[in-house]
Amino acid sequence: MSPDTLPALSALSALPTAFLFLPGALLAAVLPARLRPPLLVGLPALAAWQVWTLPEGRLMPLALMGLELELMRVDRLSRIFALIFTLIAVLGNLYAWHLRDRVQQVAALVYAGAAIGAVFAGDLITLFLWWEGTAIASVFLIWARRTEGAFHTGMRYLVVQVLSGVLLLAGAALYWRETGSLDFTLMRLGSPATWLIFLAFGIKAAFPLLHNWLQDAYPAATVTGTVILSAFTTKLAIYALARGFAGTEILIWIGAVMTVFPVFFAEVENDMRRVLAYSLNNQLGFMVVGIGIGSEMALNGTAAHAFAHILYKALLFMSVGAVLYRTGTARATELGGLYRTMPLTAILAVIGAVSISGVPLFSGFVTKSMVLSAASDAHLWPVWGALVFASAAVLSHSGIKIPYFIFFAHDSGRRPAEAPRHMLLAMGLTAAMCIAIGLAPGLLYALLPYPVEYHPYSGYHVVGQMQLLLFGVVAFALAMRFGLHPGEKRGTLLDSDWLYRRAAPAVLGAAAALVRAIWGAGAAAVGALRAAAMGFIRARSGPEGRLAHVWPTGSMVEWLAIILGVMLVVVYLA
Amino acid sequence: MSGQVAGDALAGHAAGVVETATAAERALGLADHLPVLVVLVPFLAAPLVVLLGARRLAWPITFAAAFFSLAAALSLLSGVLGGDAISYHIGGWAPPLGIEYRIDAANAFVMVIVSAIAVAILPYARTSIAAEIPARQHVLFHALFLLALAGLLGVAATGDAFNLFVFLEISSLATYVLVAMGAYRDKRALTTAFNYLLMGTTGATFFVIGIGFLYMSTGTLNMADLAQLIAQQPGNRTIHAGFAFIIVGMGLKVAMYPLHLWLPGAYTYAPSAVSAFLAATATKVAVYVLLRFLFTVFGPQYTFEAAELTWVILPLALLAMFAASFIAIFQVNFKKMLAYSSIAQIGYMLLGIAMLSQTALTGAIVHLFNHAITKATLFMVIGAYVLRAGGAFYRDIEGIGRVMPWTSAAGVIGGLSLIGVPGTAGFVSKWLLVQGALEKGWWWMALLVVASSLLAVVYVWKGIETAYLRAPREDVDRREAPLTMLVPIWIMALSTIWFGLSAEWTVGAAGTAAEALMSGASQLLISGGAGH
Amino acid sequence: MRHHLILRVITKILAGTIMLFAFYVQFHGDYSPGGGFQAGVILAVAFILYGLVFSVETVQQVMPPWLVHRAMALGLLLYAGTGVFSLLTGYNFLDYTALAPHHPEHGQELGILLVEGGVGITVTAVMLSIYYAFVGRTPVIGDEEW
Amino acid sequence: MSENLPPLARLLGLVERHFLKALAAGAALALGAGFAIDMHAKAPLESFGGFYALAGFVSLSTVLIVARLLRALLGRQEDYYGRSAVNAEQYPADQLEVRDREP
Repeated sequence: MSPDTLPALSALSALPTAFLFLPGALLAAVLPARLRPPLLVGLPALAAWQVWTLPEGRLMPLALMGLELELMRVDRLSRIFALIFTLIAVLGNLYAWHLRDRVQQVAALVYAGAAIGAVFAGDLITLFLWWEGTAIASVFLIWARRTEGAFHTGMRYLVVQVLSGVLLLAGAALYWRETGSLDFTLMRLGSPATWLIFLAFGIKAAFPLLHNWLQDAYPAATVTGTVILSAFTTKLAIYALARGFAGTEILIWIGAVMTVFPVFFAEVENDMRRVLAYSLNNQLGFMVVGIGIGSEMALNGTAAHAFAHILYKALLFMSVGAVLYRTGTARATELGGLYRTMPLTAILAVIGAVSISGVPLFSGFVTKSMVLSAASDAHLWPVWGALVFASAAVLSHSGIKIPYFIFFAHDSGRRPAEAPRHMLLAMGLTAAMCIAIGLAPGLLYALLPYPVEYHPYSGYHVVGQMQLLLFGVVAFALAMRFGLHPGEKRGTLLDSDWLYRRAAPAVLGAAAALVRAIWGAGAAAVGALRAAAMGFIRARSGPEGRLAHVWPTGSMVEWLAIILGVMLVVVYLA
Repeated sequence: MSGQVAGDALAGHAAGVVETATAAERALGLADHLPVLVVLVPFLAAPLVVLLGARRLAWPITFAAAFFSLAAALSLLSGVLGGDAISYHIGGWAPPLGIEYRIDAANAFVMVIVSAIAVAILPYARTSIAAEIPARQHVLFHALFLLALAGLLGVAATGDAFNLFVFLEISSLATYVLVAMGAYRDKRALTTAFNYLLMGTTGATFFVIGIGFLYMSTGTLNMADLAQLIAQQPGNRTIHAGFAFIIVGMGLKVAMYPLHLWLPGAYTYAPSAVSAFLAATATKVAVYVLLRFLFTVFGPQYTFEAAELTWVILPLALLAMFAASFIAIFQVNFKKMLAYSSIAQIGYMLLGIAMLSQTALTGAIVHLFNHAITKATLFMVIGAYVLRAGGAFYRDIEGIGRVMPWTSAAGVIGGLSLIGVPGTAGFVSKWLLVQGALEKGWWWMALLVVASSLLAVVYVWKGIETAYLRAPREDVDRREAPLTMLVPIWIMALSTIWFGLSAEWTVGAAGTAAEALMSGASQLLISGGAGH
Repeated sequence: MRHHLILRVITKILAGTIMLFAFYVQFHGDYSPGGGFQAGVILAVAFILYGLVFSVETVQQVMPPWLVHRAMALGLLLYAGTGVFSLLTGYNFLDYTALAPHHPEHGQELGILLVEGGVGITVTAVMLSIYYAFVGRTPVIGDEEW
Repeated sequence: MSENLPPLARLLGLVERHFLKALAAGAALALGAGFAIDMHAKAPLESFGGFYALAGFVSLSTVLIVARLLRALLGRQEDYYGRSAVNAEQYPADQLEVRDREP
């Protein structure tokens, strides 16, 4: 179906995709509750159709205050990200069909629109505007939980996200100074400008030590909000890195660290949604490594993995969310044995789990292996080793822990009802897409930025992966059998957020006290000096020290005299 | 866009000055008198209001006069945007002997700001002063408001240094009384007004002493003529002294940092409508005068190369940006916080002046405008709070965001603009200033601008936190502000967004003005010659 | 002050003389230094002296505060009105030629007369108004306590 | 299994009970296949038929051991960041539809 066949829809191609969402959000703000869910599902679907039919090129150049902006840069890289963003907006909003919370619904639309706007941004200023848009819209998905804890978490999240935007803006301004161009294309790390931009992307991509906003915020969002959150912000950063910093070597090492360290945290964490947040971080590592390698294969792998990842991570968040929705908790310690009454959710969760673990015939397998192959093609053996380790380790938390501790393991005695129908439908569609990609990878490969010549289903590949996974499970089973598994335990894990939640306030308090002391001493010294100088002047000019009163008028006249003196000296001497 | 503006400005150079009135031409239409009418109409309306003495007529006359001034100022601005200047000879006496009104992009822009703010504030003031000033004083209030307005417009319009001083005093004296009218709410307004009177008069005296020095060595008061004659006597110490006196005197009127002490009190204790009007216009006009003297009369070359003024103004500007922001953070009174924030924002304008580049100066002039509408919004919001909550202390307005959602939302917009968030007017000017700093390669300066914006985040956040995150007080009048206040507030708030999103007009006009100022004396030599 | 007979008598004599002198300065100002400002102050002095010696109430019977206020505005309007008149008749603001287009010198004379008249009225009114404002306050020492 | 469970759940129960046996069989099969086919080794060690099996086993064991250490080192009470932190609070019930399955 070409756009010409539907004149009404062909007008769409004249409108930046993001601008579909903003009036939609306005509409959602005024529509009655009953009509909002269809709008929320229909609008992204319409956008998906538009993204699919858009021609390639720079479609919407715009000159503003002497800056050359580009609202719609459509090419294969931006199209695949925009496509998955619209798809996940459809699925996420379908999952949230029951929702009657206007704030969340509007935020979800604005957030998706901003993320898509950012993906299509052809210049750094447009990118920055949408970049901040995602930050501001998404925080409402956290605040919508409407608890004090969520409020504070949201504030922390917002600060970090806005900081990222500010860095991006600063970087963009410097970049403009340096190159005279605001075009958002491949950059070379080296100048302060590019480092600032890199850091801005890094924050959103949850680089190690910049990552903790993710684990802090996602478990604090609402049931449906987390699903939406999990899709956009980090993958937007991945897109931005792929666009701006493909082939930057440092990313390989950053990515390698990213794949490894979260798995340990994920293993001990009790809150299942936080487990998934750590797992998300680990998966981002694969994409970052792919960007760092920068070969066509690696970038294809990154894009494909982002696509597949958004789907199965959303599926996992949905299933955990469904459990939370029915039981009121997502803590491993309080769950177990739910397969008895939520079998469908359990099966869908398992599909998500096997997809993320990379079991053949599921989506993770056909995409993750592209990054691994790219790494081995580049002979980056330590990195490759880290990726193999991480592939196995993913299994332990996302592949086994999530389904096992929630749906199997010991019987918690809970007998919750099955998830609502719309949730099952959303999860079912997502799971179907995971399987479809696994079965027919060619469908996804056709969308990738570069031509693909990669065949995941070779014998050795399948066997190797199965060995990795099955013996991983064996190790897990043995650990369970002999009580070596760390097991479930309630608690909080310290992570880098400790630095700003506990250490920084303490240090700042001490620093403030120090500064106060120094300032006080300095002010006293300056005051004494000034008093001495003034005393001298007063002794001459003030009849009886009348001006000694620190009466504003008096001190102002002093200042007037001082500045006049300075001015005269400067003018005469210059 | 900017390319086009620059082109227009270049065209303006060549065009020189359009003479509207010479002794030979007699038949003049109303439009030719706009340079004087823009000042004269509010000036005449003031005694008219007093003479009629009817409370009911006072407001319509005032509003009509202000509206006329706005229309006239806009029409003048559109006439001079090409880069031309309009010269009007009072009494038909040609300059330099007679008093000349000369309108170019810079002062037309300032007149538009002043009259537009007056038009926007008057509907608001009607409700606001009804609550804050006893009825018997309303006629007086309107007369004084008109005088202040006429004075400020006159300062902008005139091309004669002494005439400028006279108008400065007209507006200042009216302002002192307007501030004192806050005494019906808070007796401290009286001492404040008295302080303001003393300091303002001191500043004006310095200014007039400086003019005296200039007159002594040049024998003229016409600014164009002054510029020409000053350029001929580079080493004249009398002129140096005059320069110092004028800059310091105007520095006080501008509220340049250590000379700012009159401002916080005056803005805090004045009636809300007066605070809003003053904050948006008085210091802006003073900045204009400073610009006029630095660039037109003395010329950028004299000011910044011979006198090295950059190194006097720059530290003071930075001091203002930081010290005043810090003070603002620790205020417990919303109005006072805004007053200190104004001092900090004036620091930005001085910074733009001191950096001496086309971009930075454009930034300073745009900030003049953007800060005027931003501060007007915020002071009007505070006025609405005062009306309902009875005070402007933070403790008075706790949780008021829930009680007065519309007013508070406008306040948030104003706050964002104060910080300089993209999409608001405040961003445009700060962006230009940062741009100007980077052009000079001073990127430490760009960082300082950003850093001081972060301080603005702190004090604005404090306000937002108070208004939204605290529980509302029980004894607060739990109603939204009346529509007569809400509509002007929102017009202002939306205009901060409008001028944040479509900055072509402001940046273009300010760019022309900056161009005219930067070319300084050289351009005036042409026009001065034409005037003889 | 009721007991200060000399002052009362002298004041009655002087008041008229002062006024006469004020008018002299006012009209002589057309040709020589002086004019509205000085004349206005002098004229106001006559009233103020009268008020000092007799009482504010007495002088306010002659010059009630409302009249003073209106006079301030009236003077200003007279001044600016002259300018507006010339403006409306096709000349520049305050171009006195407009008052007598065929005899510009007469126009100048007339214009200055009108403008200085306005100034004089306003200054007189302002001075009186300041005086009223000062004496309007409650006296610290009552009249009977002298 | 006296409960009246849906058929799908009974199926899953069956899977859970026989999981270990199936796992053992699958693992043995995969290991065998690894030695039987050419592994197209690119990386060092990869040519060894049981490399991936070893890698999987060692990786998981490492994760589990390090995780235990990590908990000992970094584990804190749920209200470490305060009683009102997200970690210590219950999800607000009014936004959920907590319901048990009707027997």
